[in-house]
Amino acid sequence: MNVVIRRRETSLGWGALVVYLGALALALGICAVLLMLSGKPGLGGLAILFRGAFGQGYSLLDGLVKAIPIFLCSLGVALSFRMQIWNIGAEGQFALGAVGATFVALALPGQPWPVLLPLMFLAAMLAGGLWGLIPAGLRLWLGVNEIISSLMLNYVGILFLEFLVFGVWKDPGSFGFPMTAEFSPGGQIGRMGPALGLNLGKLHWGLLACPLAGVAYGVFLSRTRLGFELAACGEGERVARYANLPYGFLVLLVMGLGGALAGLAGSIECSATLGRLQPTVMVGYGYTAIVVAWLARLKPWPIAFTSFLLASLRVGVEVLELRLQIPAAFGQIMEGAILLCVLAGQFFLDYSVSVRFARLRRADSAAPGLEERA
Amino acid sequence: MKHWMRTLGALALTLGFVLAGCQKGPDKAAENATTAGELKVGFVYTSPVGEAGYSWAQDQGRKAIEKLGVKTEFVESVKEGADAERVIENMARSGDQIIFATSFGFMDPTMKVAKDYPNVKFMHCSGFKSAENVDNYFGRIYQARYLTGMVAGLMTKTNILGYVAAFPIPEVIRGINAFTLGARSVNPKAQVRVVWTKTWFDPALEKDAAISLLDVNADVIAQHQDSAGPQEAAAQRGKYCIGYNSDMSKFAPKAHLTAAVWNWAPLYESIVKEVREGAWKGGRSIWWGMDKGVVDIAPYGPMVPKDVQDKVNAQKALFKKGEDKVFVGPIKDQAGQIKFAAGVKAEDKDLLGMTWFVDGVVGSVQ
Amino acid sequence: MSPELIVALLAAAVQAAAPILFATLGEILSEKAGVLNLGVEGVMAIAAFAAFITCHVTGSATLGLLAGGLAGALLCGLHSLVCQVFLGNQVVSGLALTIFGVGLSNYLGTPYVGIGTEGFRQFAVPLLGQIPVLGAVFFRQDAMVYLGYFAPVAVWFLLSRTSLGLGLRATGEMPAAAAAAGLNPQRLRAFGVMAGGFLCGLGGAYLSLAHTHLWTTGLSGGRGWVAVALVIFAFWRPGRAVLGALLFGGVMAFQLRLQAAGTNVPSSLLLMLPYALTVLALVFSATRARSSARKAAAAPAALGVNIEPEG
Amino acid sequence: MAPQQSRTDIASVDVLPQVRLVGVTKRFGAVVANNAISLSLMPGRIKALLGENGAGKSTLMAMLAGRFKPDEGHIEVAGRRADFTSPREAIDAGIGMVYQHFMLVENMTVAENVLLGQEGGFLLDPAAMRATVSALAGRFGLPIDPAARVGDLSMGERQRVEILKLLHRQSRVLIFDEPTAVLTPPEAEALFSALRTMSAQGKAIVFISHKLEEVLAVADEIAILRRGRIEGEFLATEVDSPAELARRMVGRDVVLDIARAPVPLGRAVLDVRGLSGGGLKDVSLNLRQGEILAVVGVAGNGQQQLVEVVCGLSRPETGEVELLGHGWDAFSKHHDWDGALAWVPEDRAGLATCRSLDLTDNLLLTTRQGFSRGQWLQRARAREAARRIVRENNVQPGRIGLPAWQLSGGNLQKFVLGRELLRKPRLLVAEQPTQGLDISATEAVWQQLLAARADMGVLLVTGDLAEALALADRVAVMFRGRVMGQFPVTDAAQVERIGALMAGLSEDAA
Repeated sequence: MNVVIRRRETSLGWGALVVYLGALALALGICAVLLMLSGKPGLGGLAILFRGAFGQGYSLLDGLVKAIPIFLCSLGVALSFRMQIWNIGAEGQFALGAVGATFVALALPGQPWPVLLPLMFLAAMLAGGLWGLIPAGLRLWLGVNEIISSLMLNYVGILFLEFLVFGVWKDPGSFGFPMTAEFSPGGQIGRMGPALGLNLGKLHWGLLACPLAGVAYGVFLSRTRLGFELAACGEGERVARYANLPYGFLVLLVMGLGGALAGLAGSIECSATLGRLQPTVMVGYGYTAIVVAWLARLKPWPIAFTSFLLASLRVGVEVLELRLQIPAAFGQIMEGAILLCVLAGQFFLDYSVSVRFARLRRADSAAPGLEERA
Repeated sequence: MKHWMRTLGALALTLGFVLAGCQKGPDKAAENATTAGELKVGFVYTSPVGEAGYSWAQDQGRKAIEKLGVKTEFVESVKEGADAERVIENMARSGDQIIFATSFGFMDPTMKVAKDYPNVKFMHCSGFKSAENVDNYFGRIYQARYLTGMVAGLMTKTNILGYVAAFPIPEVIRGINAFTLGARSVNPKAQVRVVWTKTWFDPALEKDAAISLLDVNADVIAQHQDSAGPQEAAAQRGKYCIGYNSDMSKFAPKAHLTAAVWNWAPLYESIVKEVREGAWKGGRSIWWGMDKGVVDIAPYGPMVPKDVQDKVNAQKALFKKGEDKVFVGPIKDQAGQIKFAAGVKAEDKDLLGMTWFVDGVVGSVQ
Repeated sequence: MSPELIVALLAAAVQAAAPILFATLGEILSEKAGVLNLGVEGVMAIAAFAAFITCHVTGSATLGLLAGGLAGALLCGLHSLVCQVFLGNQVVSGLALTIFGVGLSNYLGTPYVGIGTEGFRQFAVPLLGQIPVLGAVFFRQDAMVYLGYFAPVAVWFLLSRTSLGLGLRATGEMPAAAAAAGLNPQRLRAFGVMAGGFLCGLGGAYLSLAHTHLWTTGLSGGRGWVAVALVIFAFWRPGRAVLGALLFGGVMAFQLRLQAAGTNVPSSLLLMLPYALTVLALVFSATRARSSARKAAAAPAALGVNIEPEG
Repeated sequence: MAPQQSRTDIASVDVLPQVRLVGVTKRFGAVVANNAISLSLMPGRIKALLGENGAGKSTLMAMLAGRFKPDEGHIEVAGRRADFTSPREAIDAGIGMVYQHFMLVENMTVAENVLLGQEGGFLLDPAAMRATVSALAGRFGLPIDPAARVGDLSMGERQRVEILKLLHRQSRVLIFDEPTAVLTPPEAEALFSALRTMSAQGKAIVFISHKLEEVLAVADEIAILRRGRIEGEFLATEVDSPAELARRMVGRDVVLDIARAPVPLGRAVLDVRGLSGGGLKDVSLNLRQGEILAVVGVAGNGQQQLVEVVCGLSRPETGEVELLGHGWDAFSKHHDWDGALAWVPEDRAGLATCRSLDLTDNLLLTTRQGFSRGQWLQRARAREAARRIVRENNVQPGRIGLPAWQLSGGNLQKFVLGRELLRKPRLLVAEQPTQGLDISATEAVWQQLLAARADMGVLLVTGDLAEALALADRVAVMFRGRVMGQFPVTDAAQVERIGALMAGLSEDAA
C-alpha cells in the first residue's frame, strides 16, 4: 500500500463543508465519549447541549450577546495573523480597553450618551491599541518574539485593571468591594429590545459594532491598498522588502488595530453587560478569539459564524452543567477538541490523499511545478 | 461566488433561529416554575465544590435542605460576570423557586435577573443589595476569626502571626482585623503580617505565600482562601496554622490549631421553612452570628493546651449568647488614628465597608 | 533583609524554579527538534493531574511522577500528530493543546479538588545539607528538586554528546539534511516533542506531588507560558535555562516576601513583577542576540516549519 | 581540459555495474518525470548526466538516493535488486549524493555534519570526531578545519564537507547535482581533480550538469536526458565540441548567438562611485539608458549587496550612488522609485512572487501605485493588465486566477519580467534571470531584456558567462566585493580574462 499526499490545486469547494462538519463531528464524538466515561449519557448530553445552545430564542440571543466581544477580538487577532504576526494579547488589550472606557466614564459623569459613548469607545480603542503596540514595537525594534511578549502583557494588563479597581477607582459606595462606581446612564449601552418593542432579552446595541467592524475589515482587506499590502506581507519580511511594502508600519498597524478592536470589545462588555468596571469583566474572550480566528481561517463571515457557534456552545455547556452536574471545564475541552480536529481536518483542504495499492494506480491530476520542489 | 452563497445560507439559517426563538418569548418557562408543587432550589458556586473550602461548606448547606425533601441543583465554577447572569437566569427559567447565589460577585447579576423574575426568591450571599424578591445574607464569621485570633495569640512564640489573604475586599479585611483584635486581646505584643495572593484558590501560590510568611518568623498561619496550601506549608515547617471555611485538620493534623468554619445549614433550613410557610420576605439583610450557629470554630488540635481552650471557650460562650464585642472601641487603625472611640460599637454598615487595617496589622491594604 | 531571610528566599526560589526548569528543558528539546510547542501550559496541567491521581491511587510518588511524564508525552504526541501528520500550524495547535489540556485536567480533576496526597517531601541530603547557606538553599529540598539538578546536565548531554541529540539538532535546523544523512526527521521530531513532553510532564507532576501535595484545578497557573518564554531567554541552552528558571522563581518568591516584610506597594503591582520581568528578560536576550556575532543564540532554523510530504 | 582518453569503451566493459537502473519510470500525476530509464554506473568511471532543467535529472537522482520510489522498473546494486524505502537504505547500499543545495546544517560543525547519521555509537566524543574527519580529509587531500561552523565556510569548503560525508560512508557511487553552480573557476578545477582522484580509487561517479564544457572536461561517459528519457549515451571522446553536445542535448541547434541590434545610448540611469561597506569595496559602475551592463562573478562575491544598495534596501555606507540623476537618499525617499526602478530578483518563486496569491495579486505586488486611486485598489484594471501580460508573453497556463506556485519557473519568470516592464522603468535590475530555465524560456527572457533596453538601462547580475556575453554591452567582474574589471564585450582580450578575474587574479598575476 502506498499513501500519496499531494498539495491540492483547486479548492475543495463544498467538500470543505464536509471536512468541517466531519471534524466537528469527531470533536463532539470525543466529548460524548468523555461524558460517557464519567458516567453521564453521551448522546443525551450532546442533545441537552444543543437544546441549551440553540433550542430556544433566548439561548440564541444569549449566544449572540456572548458572541459580540468574541467577534470583535477575533477580527483583531485575525488581522495580525494574516501577516503571520502572532498576537496572543487580545485578553490584555481587552482589559486595557475596559480601563480606557472606564476612565472616560468616570471622568465625565452625567454626559448624554452621544457625547459619552463615542468618547469611551475612542479611549478604549486608544488604550487597547497602545497596549497592542508594545509587543509590535518590541518585535520591530528589538526582535522580541511577539507571541510571548503579548501573552505576558495579558497578565500585566489584567493586574493593572485590578490595581485600579482595587485601588484608586474603587467605588466608595461599594462598601470597599472591587468595583468602580456604576457608569452614569449616558455611559451605559442600552438593550435593544425595549427600543424596538421586541423581546430581545439581553441583546444590546453593542451588537451594531459587529457588522460595522466586520464590513470595515472585509472592505479594508479586499478593496484597499493597505489591506492588500497586509496580505502580501503574510509571505514574509523578505517579500515585503522586495515589494517595498511598509512592513514595519503594517506590523504596527495590525497590532494597533487589533488592540483597538479588542479594546472596543472590552469597553462594550463593561458598558453593556456590567455597567461598571469589575475584575470579573475578564472571562477569557481574548483567548477564545484566537480559536475562532483560526477556525474561521481569518475570513470575516466565518469569524462571525464561528464566534456565534462557540459562544452558543458555551451557553449550551452551562445548561449541560446544570442538568448533568458536569464540571465547567467541559466547555474548554470542547473548544480544544474542536480546534485540534479542525486543524487536523484542514489538512484535507490543502492536500489530497490517495491510497494506492500495489499494481492499482490511479492517475491523479497533474502537478506541474513539482519538479522544482523535488 | 460559491462562498457568498454559503455564507448567506448560514446567515439566513441563523436569523431564522433567532426570529423563531423571539416569537416564543422567554417567560414561558418561568410560568412552569410556579405550577410545580415541589420546592426546587438552585445554588450557584464560584469554585468547584471539591473536598473543602467555601463552596464545599455551601454545598453542605445544600445537602442539609435536601433532607427536608427539597429538590436542589447547583452549578459550580461560575465566573462572576456576565456568565453568572445567564446561569442564574437559566435556573429561574427552569423553575427554581429559590436561588442561592453564594458569592459576592453574583450580586449585580442576581439583581438583574431578580427584576425579570419577580416570582422567584433570590438569596445573595455576602453582598449589600436587596430588593422585593432579593435578600442578602451572610454570617458573622469575624466572630470565629476573633476566636482563632485568640488561639493564635496565645500559641505564638515569636509574636508574629501570618495571614494569607485573598482579595482586599471588606470581608477579608474584616476577618484580618477581627483576627488581629482577637490575638491582641490576649497578647498585646502580637502583630499580624499579611500577604495578598489575589486568589481564592491557587494552592501553589497560597502555599508559597505562607512560606514567605514563615520566612519572616511567623509561627502561626491563618488564611482566607479555599485551599489547604497554607496548612501544608505550616505543617512542613513544624509551625501552626488556622484553617478557614471548614475543619482543615486532615490536611495538617499536627499543625492545625483550629479553623473558622461555616455552617450554613441552620440558615438555609430556616429560609426553606419560611418559603414553605409563605413567611419569606424580600429586602432583608440577614446577618447571623455564632448565636444562631452559622459560624463556629473547628475542634481544637491536640497541641492546644487546656488553659488556652478555656480562655477561648469563655469568649465563645459570650458570642453564643449573642454578645458581640469584636468591633467595640477603642480601635485604632494602622496609623494610630482612633477609628472607634472607647465604648463605641461599629455598626454593620461600617463593617460592610471596612477598608482599613487595625493597629497591629503589618502590610498594605490593597 | 536578614541573612536567614535571604537564605529562605533563595531556597524558595530554587523550589519555585524547579517546575519551570523541567518545562523549559522540555520545550528546549521540542524546539531543538524544530517543533514549537505552545501547549506546555496544558501539558503541565494534565501531567499534574495524572501524577496526582496515580499517586493518590497507588500511593507511590515515583509512579505518580512517571505517570505525569507519560501523560505529558502522550498529550504532546497529539501535537506531534496534528503538526507532523496533518501539517497543522504549530502555533495554533499549541494553543489548542493548552486549551484542551487545561480543560481536560479541570474536567477530570474537579471531583478530586482539595484531596491531598503524600508525594515528595523535603529532606536534607546527608553531609551536603549541613553546608552553611548552600546546604539550606540547595540540599534541603525534595527529591524532584534534586532530580532537577541532573535534568539540565542530562538534556545538555543528550543534545551535544549523543548521536540522537545530533540528529535532533540537525532535524531542527534542516530536516532535509537529516533525511539525506539517512535519519528519519519525522521520527526524530516526534521523539523530540514527546521526550520534551515527558519533561514538561515532570514539571507538571512537580506541582501536585512536591509543591502543593494536593490536587486542584488550575495548578499550572501560567508557568507553562513562562517556560516557553524562558526558552528564548535561554538561547536554547540548558545551562541558561537554569539561570532563567532561578531568576523567575526568585522574583516570584521575592514579591511574596516583600509583602510579608510589610511593604506598602499594592499587591497587584507586585504580582505583575514576574510577568513584566519575563518581558524584560526577552528584551535583554533579544538585544544580546543581536549584538553578539555568534549565531548560536538564534532559534533552530527550521523551528515552526512543518516537514512537507514528498511525491 | 581535454577529456581523459585512457578509458575503455563502454561496450567492452565486463565489470559488474555498481548500480544499474532497469526501466525505471516515475510519474507525478499525469506528468511522466522519468520514462523507462536504464543506466549503468560503473566503478572507476565518471558519468555525466546532461539535461535541461525539468528533464528529470533530479527525480532520477532522488530515486537513487531513496527519496522516491519508482512506479515501474527497479534499481540494482551490485547485481542485486534493491528496493529502497528510505534514504538510509540507499546510503547503506553505498549510494551518496551531493545536492545542489547543500544538505548541511549551518549551525553545526564540519565534524558533526560529516558524521551525522554515521556516528557509530550512541555516545559522541567530539575530539575523536574531529580526529576522524581530519584523517579522512587528509587521506583524500581535501583540507578543512573539522571544528569550524559550516555557516562560516565558503561554498567550496562546504562542498568539501559534502564530499567528506560521502567518503566517510564509503559510498561507492557518488552523485553530484550541479556541483559547480556555486564555485569559482579555481574551486571548480579543484573539484574536478578530486573527482578524478576518487574515480581512480574505484568510485562510480555521476556528474549532473547543464554546462557543456564542464561535462566534456571531466566525464568519461555522457548520458543525455530529455523529457524524462535517455536520449543518448556515449563516450566523452565521441564528442568533439560543446556545440555538438548542445545539439544532442536539446535536439535542435541552439540559438547561441542571439540577434542584438545596437540601441542608441541615452541618459545615465545609474552612477555608482566608490561604494564601500557591507562587503563591498570601492565599487564604481555606471549605466546608461540603452545598454545592458552584466555584473558577473561567482555567487556571494558582493553582487547581492550591490543589488540591495541599488534597489534601496540598504543604505550605502561610503561612496555615492546616483539613480536617474538623484542621490540615493533623495531617490529612495521619493516613493515614485517604483515607477523608475524595477527589480527582478533571483528568487522568483519566493521573493518576486507570493506563492499562494493569484497572478492578479502578484501583479499588484509591485505595481500597486498604478492600480489604485488613493487607498482604493482597482482590481478590475489590474486583472486586465495581468491578462495582457499573460497574453503578450505567452505565459502558460494562461489563467490569471491561478496561484503563482502552479506556474513553472520559466512561465513565472516571463510573468515577473512582464510585470516589471509594465511600469516602464528607467532602470531594470535583473538577477540570474534565466537560472534554471529551459532553452526556450531562456530565449524568451533574453528577447524581453534586449527589447527592454531601448527604454532603460539594464543591470544584469548573472553567474552565467554565456548569458552575459550574449546580452550585455559591457561586463563588470566582481570578486570579494570588488570590481575586478569593467569592459565592453567587444574587447576580446579582456573577455578572455574573465575567468581569471572571477577567481580574483588581478592583471599582474594573470
